[in-house]
Amino acid sequence: MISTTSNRVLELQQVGKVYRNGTIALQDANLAIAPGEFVSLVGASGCGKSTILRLIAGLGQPSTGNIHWDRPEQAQDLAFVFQDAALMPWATVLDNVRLPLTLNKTKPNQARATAQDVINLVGLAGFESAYPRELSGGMRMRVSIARSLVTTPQVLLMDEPFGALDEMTRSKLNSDLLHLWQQKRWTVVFVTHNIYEAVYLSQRVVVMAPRPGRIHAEIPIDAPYPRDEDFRTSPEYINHCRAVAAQLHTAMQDAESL
Amino acid sequence: MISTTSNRVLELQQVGKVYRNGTIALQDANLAIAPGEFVSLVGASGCGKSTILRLIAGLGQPSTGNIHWDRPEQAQDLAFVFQDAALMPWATVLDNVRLPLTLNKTKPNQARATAQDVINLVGLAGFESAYPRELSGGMRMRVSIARSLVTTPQVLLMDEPFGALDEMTRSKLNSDLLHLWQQKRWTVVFVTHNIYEAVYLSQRVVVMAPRPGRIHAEIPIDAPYPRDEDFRTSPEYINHCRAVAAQLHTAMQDAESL
Amino acid sequence: GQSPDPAASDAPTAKTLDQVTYGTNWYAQAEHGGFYQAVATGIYEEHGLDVTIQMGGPQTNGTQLLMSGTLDFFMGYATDVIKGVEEGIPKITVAAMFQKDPQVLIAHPDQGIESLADLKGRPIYVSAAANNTYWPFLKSKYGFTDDQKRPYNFTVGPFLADKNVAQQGYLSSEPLKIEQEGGFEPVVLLLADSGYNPYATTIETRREIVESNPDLVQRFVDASIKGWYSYLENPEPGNALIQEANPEMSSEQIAYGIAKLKEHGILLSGDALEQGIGVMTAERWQDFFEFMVGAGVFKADTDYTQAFTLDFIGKPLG
Amino acid sequence: MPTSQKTAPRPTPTPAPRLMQTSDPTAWQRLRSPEVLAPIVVGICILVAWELFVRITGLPPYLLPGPLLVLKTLGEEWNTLLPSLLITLQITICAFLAAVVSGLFIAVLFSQSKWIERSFFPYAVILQTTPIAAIAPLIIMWMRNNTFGALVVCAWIVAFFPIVSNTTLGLNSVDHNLANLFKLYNASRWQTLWYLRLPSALPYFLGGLKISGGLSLIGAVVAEFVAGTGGAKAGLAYQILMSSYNLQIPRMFAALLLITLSGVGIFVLLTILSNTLLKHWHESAIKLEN
Amino acid sequence: MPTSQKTAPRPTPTPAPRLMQTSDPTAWQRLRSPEVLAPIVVGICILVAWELFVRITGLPPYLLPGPLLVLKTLGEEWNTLLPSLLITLQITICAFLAAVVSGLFIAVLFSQSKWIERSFFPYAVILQTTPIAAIAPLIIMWMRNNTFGALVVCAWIVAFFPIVSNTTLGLNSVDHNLANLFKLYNASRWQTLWYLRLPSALPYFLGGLKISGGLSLIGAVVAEFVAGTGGAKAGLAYQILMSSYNLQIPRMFAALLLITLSGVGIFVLLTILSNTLLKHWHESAIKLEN
Ligand SMILES: Nc1ncnc2c1ncn2[C@@H]1O[C@H](COP(=O)(O)OP(=O)(O)OP(=O)(O)O)[C@@H](O)[C@H]1O
Ligand SMILES: Nc1ncnc2c1ncn2[C@@H]1O[C@H](COP(=O)(O)OP(=O)(O)OP(=O)(O)O)[C@@H](O)[C@H]1O
Ligand SMILES: [Mg+2]
Ligand SMILES: [Mg+2]
Repeated sequence: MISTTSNRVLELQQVGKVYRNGTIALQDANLAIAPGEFVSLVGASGCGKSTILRLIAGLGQPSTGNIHWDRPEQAQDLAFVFQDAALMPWATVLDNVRLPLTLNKTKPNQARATAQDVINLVGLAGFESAYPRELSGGMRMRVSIARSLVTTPQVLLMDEPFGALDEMTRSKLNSDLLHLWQQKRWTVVFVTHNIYEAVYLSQRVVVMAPRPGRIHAEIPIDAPYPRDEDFRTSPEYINHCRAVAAQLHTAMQDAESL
Repeated sequence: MISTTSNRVLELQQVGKVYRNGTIALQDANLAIAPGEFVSLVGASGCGKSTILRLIAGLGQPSTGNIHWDRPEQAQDLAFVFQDAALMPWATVLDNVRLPLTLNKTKPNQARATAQDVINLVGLAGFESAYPRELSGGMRMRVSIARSLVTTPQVLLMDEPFGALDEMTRSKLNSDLLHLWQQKRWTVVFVTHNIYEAVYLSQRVVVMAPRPGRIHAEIPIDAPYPRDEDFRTSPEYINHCRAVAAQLHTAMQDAESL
Repeated sequence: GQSPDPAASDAPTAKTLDQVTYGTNWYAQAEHGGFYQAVATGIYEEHGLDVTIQMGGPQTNGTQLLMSGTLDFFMGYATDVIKGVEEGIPKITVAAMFQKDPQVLIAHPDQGIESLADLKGRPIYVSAAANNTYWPFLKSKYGFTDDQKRPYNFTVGPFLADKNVAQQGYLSSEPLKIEQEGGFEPVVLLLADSGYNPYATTIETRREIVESNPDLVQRFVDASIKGWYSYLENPEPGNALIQEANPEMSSEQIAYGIAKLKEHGILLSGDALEQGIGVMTAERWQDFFEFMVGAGVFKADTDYTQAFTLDFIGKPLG
Repeated sequence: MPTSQKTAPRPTPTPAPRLMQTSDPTAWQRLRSPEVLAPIVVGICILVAWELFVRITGLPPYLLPGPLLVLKTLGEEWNTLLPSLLITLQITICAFLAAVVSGLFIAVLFSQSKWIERSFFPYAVILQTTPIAAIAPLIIMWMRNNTFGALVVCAWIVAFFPIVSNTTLGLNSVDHNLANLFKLYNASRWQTLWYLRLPSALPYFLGGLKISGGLSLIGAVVAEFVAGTGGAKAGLAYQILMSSYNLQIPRMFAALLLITLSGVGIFVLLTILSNTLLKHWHESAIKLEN
Repeated sequence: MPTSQKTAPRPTPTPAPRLMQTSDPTAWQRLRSPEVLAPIVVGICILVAWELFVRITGLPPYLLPGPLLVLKTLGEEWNTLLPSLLITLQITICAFLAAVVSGLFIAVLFSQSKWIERSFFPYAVILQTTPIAAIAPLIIMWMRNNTFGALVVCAWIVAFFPIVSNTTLGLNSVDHNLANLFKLYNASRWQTLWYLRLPSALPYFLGGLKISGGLSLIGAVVAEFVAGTGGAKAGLAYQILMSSYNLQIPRMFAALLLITLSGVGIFVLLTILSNTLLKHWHESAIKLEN
């Protein structure tokens, strides 16, 4: 474990989650996240990744165990990219993106400028006044990403943010995200299905096992930052990816044998 | 071109699409698809992939050009996996999956059995009576995939069906899909952001360029079927992937230089 | 309407008129003529009163308006005030303008109908209010039954459309409309001629006013009676006010109404011939009460004498 | 190469992921649950405040009777008021059912084509904005000796429009993706209606029902005001009118109370219906769960 | 290695992707557009059928006048009917605005806590189900010399409930994902209300307006029936009553026609408002586009 109890933003302690209909989405999950850490969650579809993120964000209570925040005020300072874009259909791209700034009462001028910056970042310049229904699926997701980047939160939770994007946009946004992360020292918890992405981005990859969802393994990725495109072709990178894939494999087999 | 005019299911002839708000989503697209062909579309986010699928499906009219079906009745016999799951929130998984059978008046018993088969195929056995809101993002997408596989259409249109799935589920479904395709001789038009997936699955990869959306290149993948996991590690496969990546790259650069 | 200030009412001067509101039971018409006349000709003013006449309507509830102080005097009816006694409502009749209730039943001619008894068994359009006024009278005296009732909405069209039916009416209004629209003279049967004898178009007020300010009541009664005499003589000023309040009231209609009031002695008949307009007698109240007890409208042990006072009538007009 | 890996201990096998049963409260527990108690407490508070108001201001009962007096009167007059209540409820229910069926039918018709909707929707408003009092004589004439029928027609007119309006809105609020899906599978008009449009419209339709439920009740009352004949088959409106003519104001309030309680009852029933039908999927009926 | 590649010719450069202008029809073109013509044609057909019916059956005008006669009468009586119409419309508009403001306010209050909603919503029904005729004297008493005020209060009571009911439904139909988003960003109650709940409720609210628009009109008419005004400040209800007593049925129908037309007008205005507010995003107002 990288984080010790004295050096963590938050810690999941024996967290379990049972939904009202009886589905056991998560069982006995233990996970500590250090300040400024970049952690990825990978795992089969339906293994509880989104559930963990939502619990961390305080959207819903764990059924068992608890989530301990080192400084409770940090639990209030989050950004979240939901798995589906979750845009307000009645608001333009610009209004959707600047929503967090509107909510924290940033001055309109400044909010507009900041929002415009992140809109440019995700490549949606020119679509500021479009409504969500006029956007393609990937563009909608990018609006959602832009919205999460418009503030500077303590903890950034991202649920498959780049799943709907083409490889090029995706790797551009990957580097942009890493860049921002290094610059702003966010703590990032990142869900992805893309092992390469997980390894490329994070300091630690958490592999989850399904049915019931639980944490199967944690794999530290101890390559230094900044990581550039060369890293993506390095044998070290390939090895890490293989290790994650292997753990994913055993996690799934475990589940099937249960 | 693989398909000749005498051997095709449908052909897009100089097709353009301008949405009501003035966005030029597609310009002068020409594309012929042969019977039983597996064609993938790749391209930047927002370059008109979904638009092409929708036009093929007859959901909306091209603004210019036209879509020629060899046998017009085939235009009526389609299945479509939308980019978002598009499930009926008031219906259970089972009811959502068997909807196409309900609509074509299949006998209830048979419909139920067929639906159960595809539900098992996508790994959702046990969730038949769950409602969409009780499912994870990936599970919802799998319901949508199951729904498209429950009938045996002439043409199957899939818009990033596996984007929200983990690598393992994805590659399982990849092989399942190929299997079904070979068995039933569907014509498949498949949108994906995953170059590897596109190359692995299809006979031809169509690369699109953005702003305005148009067809940039067509790359035949002339490896024989059945393709197994070994194919994924063959140098031939890697080369095809490189070629697609390169074309994608120039397509994007073209667009930026415009 | 404001309750009069007792100090001012003792010695009325031209400047300090008592504000009084009188509520009628309907839109302005000839049957209200005396009151409008008293306003128009300044009779009320001579009696130190500044009277506002507030029209009633089909669904206004005058008693509640009177008791809540919105009205000071209200155009009442004999059954209503006795019901008030039964319910412990302290209102009281101080004068009765109409010796005869102008309530009529109307039938088509050449249907062989000459008296109320002939209407037995026929469908009759009656309003809901009839259920505790003349309908029990008809039931008990002529054996009418409830299944004859059809809901009357104060329009004569349905009557005209069906020769077989009869309807209720007001002596001074519906017969004229039927003549005008139907082109025939209907059979008009005045209930008062058949023994139905409640006082109508009365002046009611709160008991508390009678006790605390009898002078005000006396002045209002006197002036109203004078108004009626004046109206029967020359209705022009009153009519002008009526038509102002109710522009849809035609002059022809008013003239017909006045003619009928006179022809049937609605104001001036019986006791009024000797004692003048407004008069009431204890005997007649008793007579009416007892008959309606028989018809099941009132409880026999009701102290109906609480419903009226003879203190303000039958005197020389001040 | 990954240097250190930590693998969590394998969990004790669980037979199936969907095991735990959420306990279903019994009807009795539900009755004592705060959801039921809260409105009752509020109701009692209102009644107490009303009683106090009447006592403190000394308002005489013929202006505004206190709730105790009204309840007492209700008890005394129960034998005459109950049959009237039943008749009013009969009319209400008939009118309501007629409004539901016809409203749904018209809304479905409207949803079949923008043309039909555009051409006829404005005229549906006419039914809503015509004063019943004015056309009651015509209705009474048409229905001749069928007073009950005439009353139902009047009440139906009052209750009809909200259902049409809300349902039409609902039928037009179909998710575009799903509409495309149905188009793609060549769903017939009826199939689209049955499997897509009607379920989509359900929350709006049920909202319309909640409005129309009360309106059919008040429609039944108003209808009787203008078209009722009283007598043995008299409804509550007749009782109100008679109490008002007889100046039995507490009795009138007792009748009003019955109407009001029926209205609240209808509303509660429709709310329960609505929650039952929507509980699996519509945001208005499910609690936010994460 | 890919064997054959076909690269499409580079397109002629287009300056910007969003260029083409969809032409906006002028107001005049819109007036002649089929959307406006269709209902008018239907209206004319109805009138013709009505006229024919009256002529063929030979119904006397005092039972059901034909539309030509009604129009003629309307022309003749215009001078007396117009002022009355204006007064009725005044009451309607005041009552409608009051209903909108209060309905919105109450619905917002309800949406703030399930407790408030559960405790008080059933009692909002009371307003809807109380016959105005029965409580009018109380209202008149409270409003003393303000007849206009009393009329507005009566009409408001009639129009109030649909807005509360529909808006509450809308405020409760917020997308759960968005609700989570707002929770996450620590949005205050007011912010959640303003930026999330109210926009989500808009389609429902506007649906409520369409219902309440007509109801305030009919409420204004009914109010006049129960609160009784005449003379110079008389509204259309008075004209209807008097025409009916005087058996000027064509005149009564002329007044009814005015009410009906006002009702249709209010409905059309609210529909336009609704389409304008929702045209960018809600399914009910946008045509399916692919
Ligand atoms: N209904 C619509 N109205 C207006 N513009 C639209 C509409 N749908 C799509 N567009 C625009 O058309 C363009 C192409 O959209 P399309 O959905 O076809 O993209 P895509 O290739 O599927 O992208 P993605 O990979 O992000 O899904 C985009 O610029 C989008 O903004
Ligand atoms: N609101 C809910 N009610 C009931 N069950 C739920 C709910 N949300 C999720 N689940 C169940 O909990 C389990 C975990 O869901 P979760 O969304 O966390 O999965 P995930 O790991 O994010 O999957 P994916 O990669 O497909 O998004 C799934 O089996 C799902 O069916
Ligand atoms: Mg998820
Ligand atoms: Mg797309």
